[in-house]
This record gives sequence, structure tokens and C-alpha cells, in this order.
Amino acid sequence: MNSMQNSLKVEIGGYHTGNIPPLLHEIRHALRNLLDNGETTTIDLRSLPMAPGEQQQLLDILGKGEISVHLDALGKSEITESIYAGVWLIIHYNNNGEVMGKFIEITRVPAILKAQTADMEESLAALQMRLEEI
Amino acid sequence: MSNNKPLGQALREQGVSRRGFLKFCATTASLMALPPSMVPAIAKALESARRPSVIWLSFQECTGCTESLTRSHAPTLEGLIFDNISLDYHHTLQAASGDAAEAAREAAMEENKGNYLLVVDGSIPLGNPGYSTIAGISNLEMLKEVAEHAAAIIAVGTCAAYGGLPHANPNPTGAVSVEEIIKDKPIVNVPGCPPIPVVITGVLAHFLTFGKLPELDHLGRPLAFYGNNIHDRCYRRPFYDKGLFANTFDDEGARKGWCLFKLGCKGPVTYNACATIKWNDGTSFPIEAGHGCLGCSEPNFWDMGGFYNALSESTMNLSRTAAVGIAVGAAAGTASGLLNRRKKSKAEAAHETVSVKDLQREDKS
Amino acid sequence: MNSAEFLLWVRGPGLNIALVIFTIGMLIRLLEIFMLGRKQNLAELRANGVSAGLRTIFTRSTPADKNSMRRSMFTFVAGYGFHIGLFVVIFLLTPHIQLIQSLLGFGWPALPTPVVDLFTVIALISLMALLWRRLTHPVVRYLSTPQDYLVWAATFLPLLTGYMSYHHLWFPYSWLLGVHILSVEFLLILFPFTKLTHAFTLFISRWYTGMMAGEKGVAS
Amino acid sequence: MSKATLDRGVQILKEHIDAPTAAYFSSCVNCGMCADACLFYTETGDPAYTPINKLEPMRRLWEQEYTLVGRIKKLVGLSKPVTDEELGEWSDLVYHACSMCGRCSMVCPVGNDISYMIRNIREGISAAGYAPEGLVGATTRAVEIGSPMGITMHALNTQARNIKESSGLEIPFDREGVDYLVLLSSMEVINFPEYLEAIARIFKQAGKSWTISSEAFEATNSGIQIGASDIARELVSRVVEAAEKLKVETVVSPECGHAYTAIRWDGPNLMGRRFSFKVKHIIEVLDELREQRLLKVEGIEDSCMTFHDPCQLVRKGGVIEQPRNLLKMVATNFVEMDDSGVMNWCCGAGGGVSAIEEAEEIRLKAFNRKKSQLDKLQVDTLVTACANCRIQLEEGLEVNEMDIPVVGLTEMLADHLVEDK
Repeated sequence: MNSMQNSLKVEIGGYHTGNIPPLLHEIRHALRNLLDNGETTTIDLRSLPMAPGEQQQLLDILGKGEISVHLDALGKSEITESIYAGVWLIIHYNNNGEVMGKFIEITRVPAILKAQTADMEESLAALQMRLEEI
Repeated sequence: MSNNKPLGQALREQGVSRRGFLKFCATTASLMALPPSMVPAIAKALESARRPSVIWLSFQECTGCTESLTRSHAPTLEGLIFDNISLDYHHTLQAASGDAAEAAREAAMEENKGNYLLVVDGSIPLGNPGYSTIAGISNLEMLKEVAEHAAAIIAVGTCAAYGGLPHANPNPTGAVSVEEIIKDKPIVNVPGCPPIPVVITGVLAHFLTFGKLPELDHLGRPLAFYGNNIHDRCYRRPFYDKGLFANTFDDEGARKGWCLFKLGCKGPVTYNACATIKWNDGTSFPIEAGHGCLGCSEPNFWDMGGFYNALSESTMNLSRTAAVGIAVGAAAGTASGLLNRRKKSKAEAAHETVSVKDLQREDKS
Repeated sequence: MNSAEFLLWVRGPGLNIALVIFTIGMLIRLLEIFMLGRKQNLAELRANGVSAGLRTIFTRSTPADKNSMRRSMFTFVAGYGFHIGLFVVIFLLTPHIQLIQSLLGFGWPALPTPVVDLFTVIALISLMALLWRRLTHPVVRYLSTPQDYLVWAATFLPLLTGYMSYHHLWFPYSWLLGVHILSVEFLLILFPFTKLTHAFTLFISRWYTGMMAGEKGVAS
Repeated sequence: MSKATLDRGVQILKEHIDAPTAAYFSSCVNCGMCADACLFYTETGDPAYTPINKLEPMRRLWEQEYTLVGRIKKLVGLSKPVTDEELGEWSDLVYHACSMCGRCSMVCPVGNDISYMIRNIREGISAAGYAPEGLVGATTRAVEIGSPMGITMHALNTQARNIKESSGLEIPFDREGVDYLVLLSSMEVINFPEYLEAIARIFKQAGKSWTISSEAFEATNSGIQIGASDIARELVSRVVEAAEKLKVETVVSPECGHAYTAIRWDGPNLMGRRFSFKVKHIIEVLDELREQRLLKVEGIEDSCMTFHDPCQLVRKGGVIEQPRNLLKMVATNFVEMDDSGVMNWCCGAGGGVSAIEEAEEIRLKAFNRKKSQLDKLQVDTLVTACANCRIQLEEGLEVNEMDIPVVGLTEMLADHLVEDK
């Protein structure tokens, strides 16, 4: 795989759809909205056309912040706060490690990180059972 | 088949956590090209969704569509969807064969009468029923039979949706699309040669989630995936607008990734999600690989006047037409001109000198 | 007929039918004009009319003088807007050049599409202004025949449908593109049988007028 | 017995439709710009007077007879045939409301020479018997008496005698081999007898030999105005024969617009042969004399003057700079009118309009264009070089109570001639 990539000379510079600046603006507005009204925003990166290399450019701009979380439910998920507090990058993988979805979420804590009521109820029951066993 | 619990319950029983379910909903929304804000509604719908029975019929086709589907990231979320639909008949994929396979089909039809989903790939030959049969049953007959009690039909691939390659001029088998035969059922076309895998599963997911077909465009395609044309979403579009084109596949323009319009790219008339969803797990799509779009999700793409001729060129030889026009026009023009000259000389020959006496009418003076 | 079949028809048979009618019709018109002939001028000439004729072919594209321009300002502004716009759209848009190239075997560089788009808008606005004038100005209204309105519509439609196609307005693009091409075919078919012929014959008219005036020593 | 019928008119129109006409009709887009250039429209606001509209019967005839489409249209009844009534109706547009000034031909954006076609449609309308009475009368007199105003040699002889008595100048008749054969217009003979004397004085000073032919002194050509080439040819041939008989070098057209066009430009084409002599307008001759320093003037007019360009001289004849060169010899305060030169506005009476009684009203309305030009200038004197213009200008000025004298350029120069010692 690597040897093939090395033998092919592919120029990828110079492409741009021009989608990055408006996307960053959208993120900025969303952050403002979060601060003012407490509303969260999710952006689906798959719905935007990107030129080769452009998405990486975006991720580079967002960078890696203080928090990085790994989730394991129906495959892995990576949840990373960008260098901008409140701006999160969420990547869902399937069991084969293939990307299933890429989102930018502007929120205090991504919803998926919070313990879910149904799960907690189930856990409560399980804990109860465990206690009874003891 | 009797295992028909609501999806939420089924998933929980499989040990999928609520987090996992939410992740599933988020990626399903993305799959259906729905905005993330729809996730709660999707979660609610999926919670109570029941797995439908699906019958998949393959007619005049190359199995490319099925290949595409199976090349999607199974066993994955799509796989999960297939876990949650009951694929009761698919002669390429199912283990059963021969009479047993047909029996499974008939059983599924009987059990889910009026509720099952029919998926078709491949076109149907009308020329001679013998051109394509399954278990001795002609495609036409089988389609009519299965369609009769189907809740809805999904025509997967351009052959099923619009006739596709078998339909290409001169269409030796008399191939037609599903919608040309079945007129009284909701049909959704998922064209492409093949369609993007997640688009196939996305439509299935939509049916699974909401129990109905998505919103369609004028060609029966789900707007969520076919709402934009390739040209408008293409990352090379700025080059088109600037007038920068590749003129050959190995010139400077081609190397610099300029617009492929002049090399026959059919992007401007092609509606598909290639430019956004891309292929091979979002890796690339034909234009990104340096080749123009063939327009495979459009009817008659095979006859669009040559894959390498620009869209604005005629599909016929204009120069020859013009030459014929010039020859005929020159002859006809000369003939008409000669007639005019004769008429004029006649008028001149008939000329009688005008004298002052001729300047006033008899009746006036 | 679906949009693809329609598009296929207009790009193939439709365009060929239109082109053949156009070439035959225009050649008949031009030969009919030239073959009527003209008497030789026997008067002693002040100057050779040839250079004057050639000169007038170009100068008539500009106003005769300032006052004439002022008097016909509306027609000049709208006329220029329309004609320049139309010229740019027809001859400097990539897909059009590509079509011409497939017909003639050679092409030329195009303008960026947003620029062509702007000229389309200019042409459309100018055409609407000219229609308004045709409907309201006493002289133009008096002169106008049904053919004038027909030709107006036949010229307006390709511009409008082209604009709508480019911007994907209101209808599916494939239908729009098909209708756009069909409207051009309609224009081509009407061309030899209406005043649209002026696009060719005006050069003949200017030539004769310029030459005849030039022989008398008048710059026409 | 008159042979005038619709058929005859149509047949003659068919003869006159040529390649330029076909190109012109093919090119017209009904833009209406010719109306803005026509004083009969601008001064009346009547859209029927739009120049191109004056050709409608001929346009239809061309279409029906000389185009494939038109023939089909006629066959299926989509195109009405030209009728008698129509030609009668169009007579008013073509004769009363057109002075064939040719301004429309200058502005037409597709380059149509509309006045060229007016000249031709008049052929058909006159052959169909719909020429206005006044013009028919003038033409008849021109052919039968030798002058549209009925002037005979007798009147001219009397005038020559008067000149001889008052100034001692000999008016030479029928001399062979002279430099100039001088033609006169009836109008000059009647209204501006000073012209003849002026000519005599100028040529005498310049040392040029000249003569008047007793067989063809009339320069005007009603055949041209009415649009009857056969008659125009008859009238021109008289001059040509006289010029050839007297073996003159140059025929001099008087201060008259259409007379110049008739002999200089249409003459050879009517006769079907090139002339052995030259044809010049008196203004061209005078300007040549000026160049050769044979025109010696003294004294300067300091009143404010302007020059009215006769259409047939500028637009139709190419005589543009000459009158200005001459004027500047004797005038210091010369100002140009708006649109002067090739774009000058017609006086309103050219092309035979002055001979049509019924056209008096519209002719005086058309003068308003000239009036507004003059109002803007506020000149003391108006100079021109066409007797027909001059009469119209005088009449128009009088009707509008404007006190501006109108002067013929030749006479004005003659008034400034250096007296022979």
C-alpha cells in the first residue's frame, strides 16, 4: 500500500472548494449561540463537498485541545475537543475501524458522553442484582 | 420472520447500549443525508420501528449493484440495518437455491402480504420473455407477481430505474425499467452504475425509520441524495467558472486538476451524491481520480453522445449536417435567385416608357 | 419522454434539423439578395466606394453623431446592452464555444462564467426594456407586427432558459438545459424567415449604403 | 390616354427592386430610430411618418415577389397584395411627408438607405397614377414648356436684357467651346434674378468663358422628384445634348439641390452612359476659383451668419467644405448650426414637397425644426446655396415672424467682388 502511494505522484495542492471559511464562520456563530442561548449545534461533515486534502486542512485548523475521549459502543468513537473550547470533533467508527460519520459539535459536553437514562436504569437494576447476589 | 420486535427493543436485547443506539441514530441520519438536528426524531422513530420483510429481485443486471452493496462496510451499521430487515429473498446472496429459494419468496410474500418491500436491480426485457428468466419464470411475470402485494418498490441501479445499459441503443432485448411496468405502487429509483452503497442503505434506512419512502425528484430519486448535481458540488467547479479546462487527459490542465467539461464530463446534468459522499468509504470519486463523470445516475447515460464529447456538443455530426445544408441551400438559393431574375427581366421587358400623360389616372383627370 | 430522452433529442436530431433549416434558409435569403443585382454607377465618382463601404460596415455600429445618439438614447443603450450581452453569451461561454468547435473545428478562449452571467443579465434586462418600449413608444408600437413580438420571444427565451439552467431555477436542470437547447433551435429555425436575418444582412446593407455614399464623397 | 394603373405601378416597382433594396428590407428590425432622424416625424409626432413605414407597400411587394417565404405567404393568404387604395394612401406619406433629405439613411443602425428606396417607391406610385397633382403639373410643364414653372426662353431673354441695361454685362447664349454651360432653376429666374447677374460678374472677373443654352437652360428635374425615370431621362438628355452640342467642359448646376443630384449623380445612370463633360455645382466651381485665386473679394460682413446645408449638397452630393471656405472669405462672424454638415436638418420643402399645394401645412410644420435651430443661434443672416431651400426658409421665417434675411451664397460673394478697374 505504502509503496504504491510513493510511486504515484499526485498533485493535490491548489484545490479548494472554498468551503472552509464559511464553515469556520458557522462554527463561530454556533459558539456565540451556545454562549448566549445555551443552544448546541451539530455539523455533519459528510454533507459538505471537500476537495482532496481540504478536510485535513480543517482538522489542522481546529487542532487538538485538552480533552480526548474514546468511546466503545457499536465500534469505536473518538471525541476530541478542539483547541477552541466547546468545539468538538466526533468521529464514529464501525467494528472494522471504518469511518461511519464525522461531526463537529458545538456544545459544553457532547450528548453522547453523558450517561443515558436507559443505560443508567439498566445499570441500577444490574447493580441491585449484584448486591442481592452478595 | 416471526421475530418482529420493535428495533429499540431488539437492539437492547442484543446488548447495544443507549449510547450505541444514539451513535447508530447519528450515523443513520448522516446516512440518510438528514441534518443532525433530526437525530432525536430518528431515535424516536427507530425505537418503535419494526423490521420489514424485503424481497430482492435481480433481472437483466450485472450484479454490480449487489456487489456495491456488499462492498459497503459489512458487517457494520449497514449490516446492522440488514440485521433489522428481513432479507427473505435475494438469489445471489441467499443460501437456499432452486425450489427452496422460490418457496422462501412465496412464503415471505404470503406472510407479509401488502407490507413487504420489493427491491429490484436489473431491467426487464419485453422483447422476448425468454431473454431473462428465474426458475423458468420470466422477469416480467415475476415482477408483476411480486409487485402486486408489495408495500413499495426500490429500483436499485440505473437498469432497474431507467433501463440502463440493456436499454442502450439499439436495446436488443426491449429492456425497460420497473416504473414502466408497475404503475400502481410507490417506486423509488436509486440509480447509479452502481449506486453509492450508502445511498442504497440510506434509502432502506429511511424506509426502516419512517416506514415510508423519502421525498423524490422528478425522476423518482430521493432528493436527499440526488438533489444536487455533481457539477455544482464538484471541487473542480471553480476551474469551470474561471475557464480553466483540461483539453486532454495528459496536458497541464489535467495534471493541475482543472475542469473536465471539455473532456466530456457529464457532471452538469448528473444528479448524484458522488461529490459529497464519495466512494470507497469517502476516499474519492471519478472526477477526483481525473476522469469526467459519465452521468451514470441519469436515464440514457449510455447514449449521451459519447463519454468523451462535451455535453454541449451535438450527439450527431453537426459538420456533416451543415455541409448538407450548405449544398442544398446554395442550390435552392440559386434557383430562387434565378427565378427572381427572370421575373425582374420580364418586368423590365414589359416596360413601356412613362410619359407625362401617364402620370394621372383617367378617372381622376 | 423523460428529461434525458428529451435532452438527447434536442442535442441530436433537433439540433441537426434546426441547423439544416437555418443554413438552407439563410443561403436562400442571401442568394436571393445578391442575385437581384444592382446597376453599375456610371456617374463620375469622387472616391472609390469600396473603402467607404467597408468603413460603414463598422461605423454604423456607433451613433451617427452626438445629437442623434441623444435623440435615440433609449434605443442605443438598450440596443447595445442587448447586442453586446448576446454576443458575449453566444460566443464567449465555454459550452457554446465547445459546440461551435465541434461544428467548425476550431475554437477560442472563453470568458469566466460569472462574467458571462453578468452579460446575460444585461441582455435580459435590455430585452425587457426594448419590449416595454415596443409596447409603449408610439413609433415602435406603430411599426410593430406580430413577427416583432415573436422574434422578441424567440430571442428572449434562450437567454432566459440559459440563465435559469445556469442557476438551476425552478425546474430540474436537465429539463431546463433541454428547453434551452430547444429554444435555440426554435430561434435558428425562425432565423431565415424573420427579421432575425438582419444579423447577416446588415453587413450587406451597410456595405451598399456606405459604398453608394462614398462614391459621392459622403462618409455615411 | 393615360396608361396609369396599379399593375403598371407594381410592374415598375418590380423593375426597381434590386440587391440593396432586398438587403435593406431584410435588415430592418423596426427599431424606429429613423423616426428620430425625420423632421416630418419629429415636428408632427405622427408615427405614420416614420421613414421606413413610407415603404411598406414596396416591402410587401419585395417579400411577395422576390423571396421564397413571401411567395409562400402570399400563396396561403398570409400576406395581402398591394392595392390601388394603398398606393393612393401611401402617396401622401411618400410625397407630402418626405423631402428625400436622406437623414434617416444616415442614422439607420443596420445601414439601410431609406431615401434611396423612397426614390424608387415614387417610381411605382407615380406610374400607378398617384403622384400629387402639383408635381404632375410641374412635371408636365417641365416636359412640355421646358420649365416646371412654365418659364420660357422669352422670360430669360428679357432678364438678360435687363441685366445688360443695368450693369452692361453680356449674358452669353449658345456659345460653343466655353468653359462652363450654366444652368438655371426656374425659381432663380423668377425669384432671384440676382443670381444670373452674380454669375456673370464672377465669371467675368475670373476670366472664364461661359454660356447658357437656349435649348436647355433649366436645371431642375421634376422627373427625379416625382420619381419617373423615363421623364427624368428626357429632361436630363436635353442638358446633355446641349452640353455636347456646345462642346463645353463643365456643366454648372445652379444653387439648387435636386438639380445637382439629377445631373451630377443620376444623369449618367439615366442616360446609361458616362458623360464627356464634368458636372459641378456652382458652389464647387466657385470654390475652385477661390483655390485658383480667381475669386477676388473685398469687404467683410461682420453680422452673425450661419449656413443652411442643402441636403442634396451635403448628404447626397458630398459638397460640404466648399460653402464654408467661400463664406469665410467674406464673413468673420460665421457660426455653425447644430447638426450642420452631413447631418443637417432639411428645410422641409425638398424632394418636390414645395410643389405640392396640399403639403403646405406639413411643410410649414416641418420648418419648425429649422426654426428651433435658428432660435438657438440668433443670427443676423442665413446663407444657403439652394433656391428651393431659400424660398422655404423665407416663407417659414415670415410665417414665424422672424426677421432674418436669407441670402444665396453666390450672390453674397458677387456683392463682395473686387470691382474691375
